Amino acid sequence: MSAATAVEIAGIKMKNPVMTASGTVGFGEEYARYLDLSSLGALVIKTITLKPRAGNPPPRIAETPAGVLNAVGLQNPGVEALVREVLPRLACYDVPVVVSIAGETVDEYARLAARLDGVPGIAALEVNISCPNVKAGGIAFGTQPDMAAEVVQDVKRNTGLPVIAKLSPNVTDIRAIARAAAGAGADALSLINTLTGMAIDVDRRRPLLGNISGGLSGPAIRPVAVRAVWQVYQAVNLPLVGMGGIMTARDALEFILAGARAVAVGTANLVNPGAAGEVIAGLARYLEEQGIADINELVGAAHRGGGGSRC
Amino acid sequence: MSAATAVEIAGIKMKNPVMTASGTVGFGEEYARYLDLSSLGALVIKTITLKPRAGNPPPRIAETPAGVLNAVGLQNPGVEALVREVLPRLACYDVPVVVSIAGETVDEYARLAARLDGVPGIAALEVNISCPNVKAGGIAFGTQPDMAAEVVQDVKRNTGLPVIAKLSPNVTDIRAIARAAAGAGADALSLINTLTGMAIDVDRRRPLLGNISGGLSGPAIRPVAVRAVWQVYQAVNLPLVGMGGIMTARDALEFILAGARAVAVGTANLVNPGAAGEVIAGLARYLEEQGIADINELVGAAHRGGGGSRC
Amino acid sequence: MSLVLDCRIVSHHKVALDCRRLVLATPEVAAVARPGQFLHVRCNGTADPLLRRPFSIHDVDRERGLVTLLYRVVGRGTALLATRRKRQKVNVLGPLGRGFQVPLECRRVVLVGGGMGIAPLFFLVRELAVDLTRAIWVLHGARTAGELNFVNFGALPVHLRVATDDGSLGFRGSVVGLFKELAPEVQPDWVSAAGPTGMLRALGQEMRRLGLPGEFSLEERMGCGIGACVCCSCRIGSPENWNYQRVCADGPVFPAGEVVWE
Amino acid sequence: MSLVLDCRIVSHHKVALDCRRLVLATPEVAAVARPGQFLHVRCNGTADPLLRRPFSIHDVDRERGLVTLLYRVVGRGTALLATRRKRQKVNVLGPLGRGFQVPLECRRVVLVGGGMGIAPLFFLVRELAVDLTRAIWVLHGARTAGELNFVNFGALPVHLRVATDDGSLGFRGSVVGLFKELAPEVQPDWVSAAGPTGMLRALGQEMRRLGLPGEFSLEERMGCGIGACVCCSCRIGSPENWNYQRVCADGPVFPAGEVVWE
Ligand SMILES: Cc1cc2nc3c(=O)[nH]c(=O)nc-3n(C[C@H](O)[C@H](O)[C@H](O)COP(=O)(O)OP(=O)(O)OC[C@H]3O[C@@H](n4cnc5c(N)ncnc54)[C@H](O)[C@@H]3O)c2cc1C
Ligand SMILES: Cc1cc2nc3c(=O)[nH]c(=O)nc-3n(C[C@H](O)[C@H](O)[C@H](O)COP(=O)(O)OP(=O)(O)OC[C@H]3O[C@@H](n4cnc5c(N)ncnc54)[C@H](O)[C@@H]3O)c2cc1C
Ligand SMILES: Cc1cc2nc3c(=O)[nH]c(=O)nc-3n(C[C@H](O)[C@H](O)[C@H](O)COP(=O)(O)O)c2cc1C
Ligand SMILES: Cc1cc2nc3c(=O)[nH]c(=O)nc-3n(C[C@H](O)[C@H](O)[C@H](O)COP(=O)(O)O)c2cc1C
Ligand code: FES
Ligand code: FES
Repeated sequence: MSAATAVEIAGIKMKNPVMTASGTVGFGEEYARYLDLSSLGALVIKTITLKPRAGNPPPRIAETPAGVLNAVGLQNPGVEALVREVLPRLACYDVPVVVSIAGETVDEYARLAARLDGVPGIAALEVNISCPNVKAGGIAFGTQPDMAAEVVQDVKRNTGLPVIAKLSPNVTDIRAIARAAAGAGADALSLINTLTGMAIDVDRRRPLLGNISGGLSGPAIRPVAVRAVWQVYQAVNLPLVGMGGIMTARDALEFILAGARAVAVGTANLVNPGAAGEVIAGLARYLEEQGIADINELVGAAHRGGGGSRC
Repeated sequence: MSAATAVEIAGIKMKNPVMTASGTVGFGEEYARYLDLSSLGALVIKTITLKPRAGNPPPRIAETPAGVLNAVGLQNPGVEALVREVLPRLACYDVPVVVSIAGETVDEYARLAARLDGVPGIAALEVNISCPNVKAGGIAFGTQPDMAAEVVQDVKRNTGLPVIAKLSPNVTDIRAIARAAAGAGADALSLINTLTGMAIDVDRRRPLLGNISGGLSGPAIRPVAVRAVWQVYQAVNLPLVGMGGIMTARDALEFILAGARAVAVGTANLVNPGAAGEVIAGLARYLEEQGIADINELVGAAHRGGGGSRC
Repeated sequence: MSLVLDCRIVSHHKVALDCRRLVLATPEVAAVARPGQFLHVRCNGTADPLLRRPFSIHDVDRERGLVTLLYRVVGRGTALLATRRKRQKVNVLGPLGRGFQVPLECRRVVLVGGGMGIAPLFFLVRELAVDLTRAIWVLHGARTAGELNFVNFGALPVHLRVATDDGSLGFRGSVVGLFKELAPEVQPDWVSAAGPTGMLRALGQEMRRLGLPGEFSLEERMGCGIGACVCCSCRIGSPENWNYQRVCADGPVFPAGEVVWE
Repeated sequence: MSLVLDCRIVSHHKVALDCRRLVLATPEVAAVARPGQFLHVRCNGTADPLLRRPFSIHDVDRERGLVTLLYRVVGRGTALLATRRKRQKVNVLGPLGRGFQVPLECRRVVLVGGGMGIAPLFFLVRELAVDLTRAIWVLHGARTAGELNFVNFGALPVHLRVATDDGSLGFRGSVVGLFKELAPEVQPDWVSAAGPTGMLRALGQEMRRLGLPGEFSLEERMGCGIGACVCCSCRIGSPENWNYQRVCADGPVFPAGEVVWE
């Protein structure tokens, strides 16, 4: 069973295609009692910055139809605490750890990459160029091809680790950003980060979130995410990690069929701390039921018109 | 009650701020038995093109979490049938009729505007520059400020009617498009049209919609739509028509507080053909309960930190 | 005339594995519904699932003001509907659509139902059977015997024939195979059918071969159900010259010879 | 240790307008729960509403393995929860959070509950009352008398005082007003409180004035409930030097003197 689900992304060998989405399981440990971390394809931990960040004022989360708005504001203890305290503790789990990084300048990304280079226990870096809550000069890196390319290139220059660029859906043409990141040397692409959204508290007549706007995630955005994977799969020749509203194995299959080699479970963890484990089990069961020897056969299959017939 | 809810958009005097969203109530008549059309603020009918259009192959609709993907493909009988058959029948309702227009070239928009100029029974034109299903040279008019401006300008030149530009959310910065449309002479802005999305039929391993991708609407997109209204309210000084997932009066109030002078009910009509009427009644009730003499006081109130207090 | 109504559930039973019979109190619908029409049902009140689900009207009791639906639990909507209990309310929109129209002059009518396609045919039989001079055959196909026994034509003056894919009851094979076998003997002058696309397509070919007229009830994913959103298109006309028509408003029943399969 | 469990509903009753008492069979939670901890509850199984809802543990019956919640129907989640019936299952995650910690040396303890803030205090009283040498006052505030009568402290060795905004029962005014009135006479050495932000803030001021220690149970919108998503932040420390802590994992109960109001 496990052989059938094994995939490789940017040189990371994973038992199965199921990762956690950055920011939704913290540094993993809170989830260890609900989820066998070692059973994951990879553990992507919450985005880290050079200096500790206090994050945004509450409320930081609002519920929307089939979705969640969050404005955590990248609260994190900073890269030194990560290296000193978090990574050593994660070493006891048999799972590739992907460290997500973000900065307010290109230089900060580069310095983070350099700082983490050679640190044991890191399988890859995920470059979060898309977080809508970080106002780096007003617009996010991930919305401009040239800025996205610059960040990825400088990160690549400063690390020997595989680099996954995480794209934002808040753009006119996500393919252009994907091509830029690919051209700059990204080894894989994660898509998508959250959509920018907001909610108004009608009683208070004020924005609900302390930060006014936030990032929309959860099942509500799945159609946007599947479309992004579909488009980028046709535009670049890199392995893709698909995410956005995956709650079940069937949701994960939508992404895989659209072209994702791996998937990440995000908001679902907030609802059901065992969600990722259920997706892993469900994928294995699907392969068995359908008699598929290798999950890689399904990657992008919906483009080929393969399998099943229209009836 | 009705005085309190009256609003004016681009010179259109409306009994209340509630319009129908183009494409979701056809030409209105199918809804007449569920909804008193004369009670609407305005009736926006489905987008019309110069020539009749057959539309996309089925399936044209897919359900997604708290949302709907549609790929109707602007099926419509063409502008001549509209003028000859539809508009005369709508004349018997006491409601401003807004005609939505779309073309594949700037010239088609201009010709549509010219053809409709002087035709009785039209309160305004809504320029649909954002429909994701129409592939005009590949990208939609509404995604480029210069193209959006050109369309609006040419429509304005060819009509004496008020012109509402309907914006697409599938852009990096909706304010830039809003400014372009405003600069080109738009009298009001409608936002938002659908988000581009898709769904995969896991059983068939093929895209679910006949057209592969479609437009996402419904409650799922409300946070994105409210954010768009909030941003554009700060960027341009035009009346805004807010829409995206409005199911109830409370949802409508989110848009109004974010800056919309009017709102449109779309997907909700598919679920509940009386939805627009319920939103109208709910708004009137809210004004009464809150002792608000004029709904216009609420427009954009969430920007001013007015009303209610954080507790 | 169709309505949006909150209808009380009078009874709701499992009639076979995955199949439910739902009886709703709705005199308004019962009074006007015609065979082949459908109800557009909200399975629960939340935004997920959002859209209504269409179900054919299976039976009507005008006197008691009852309407019966027969449905199979296939996905989320029907699974949620199945949790609703007696005395709770279900919001329905209907009756909708253009139903069956068996010409008066047709005297030897064959009704072909594949799977849940049998649901609307029961109501049609009730209506047709009022005229006792007409001969009616019902051919009902299913995968296996367990999926057949929940529609009771016993009291009605029809010739019932069943087909099962696994041969566990009646004819072994598809209901179209059964139709082919019976047609020479029965000599029908009209066919009304409902069921999966594959079945209707095969039946249509056979009817064309025999020069037989008839009508098919089609299914397509729906939005509004009332003809406004044009989401439920099917191709009607001839293979060379067709246009899109709306299953919900122009159908769901269309002349068999005019259905153009994708 | 906390768990994700499908718990059977043992009983579910309306106890006042808009208020429900929900008893769940969950020996696992009952065995380990502490006063002030909460359960994170899925109100239904669909994606709308998506998130769990936090509710304080109101009472525990360790022997019978039961856990009681007391909640007010305020929005969609609680409205859906209210439709669940006896014998159905509810998915819960818990027990979660750091509960009340009344120091052993405090002998004159006042518990102040505003509105539904009374819910966790009942469980706390049960625990404190085991030590009969301790004097316990419960001050319960509500808008009106009808919102008070559903928590029965009758059998417990506490001094119960109530306040209603409309004066329909007990002290007329806020529960903080009642506290101010009673404090000189009672001379408490500890205060544990739960309720709306405005009430806790006012109570905190009064406690500071009197130099009284104590603890507050806070509420904030939650995601995960288990300390991972850092969505449920509150400010803890001093007005000049605070940091964000997590209501779900570092709280919900915090030292009264360290809560920094926004
Ligand atoms: C006119 C008409 C009459 C029908 N009558 C009956 C009946 O009497 N008994 C019965 O069991 N079923 C009937 N169906 C099919 C029934 O509507 C679907 O089985 C049901 O919508 C499935 O919903 P779900 O949420 O359980 O499935 P899901 O697969 O979760 O549904 C997802 C989406 O697909 C749509 N969908 C799924 N299957 C179909 C289908 N076959 N046709 C159209 N849309 C579909 C749903 O409406 C929904 O939008 C009828 C369909 C039509 C169009
Ligand atoms: C630790 C803790 C313990 C609680 N204990 C109780 C209790 O014992 N009894 C009781 O009646 N209520 C309690 N509450 C409040 C309860 O969680 C909310 O009333 C409930 O979540 C409202 O959900 P809704 O869907 O009905 O309301 P909606 O307003 O529709 O909820 C929308 C969103 O707002 C959040 N929300 C709404 N009100 C609150 C609130 N006061 N605090 C935090 N989030 C909120 C919801 O969780 C949801 O995400 C507690 C809250 C917390 C944080
Ligand atoms: C509470 C929360 C916090 C998040 N924090 C981060 C983060 O720190 N870095 C990041 O790259 N993405 C972050 N995300 C985005 C997710 O990783 C993911 O891209 C997005 O939520 C879509 O997936 P989902 O719908 O499965 O959640 C966060 C999402 C949520 C809900
Ligand atoms: C079935 C359907 C058809 C639509 N057709 C059109 C159209 O013809 N022209 C247009 O401008 N918008 C069209 N829209 C978009 C709506 O007008 C509206 O902008 C969008 O759906 C968001 O609002 P909602 O979430 O309330 O539906 C259509 C939407 C749906 C669901
Ligand atoms: S479902 Fe809307 S036209 Fe048929
Ligand atoms: S709710 Fe996730 S950290 Fe508290």
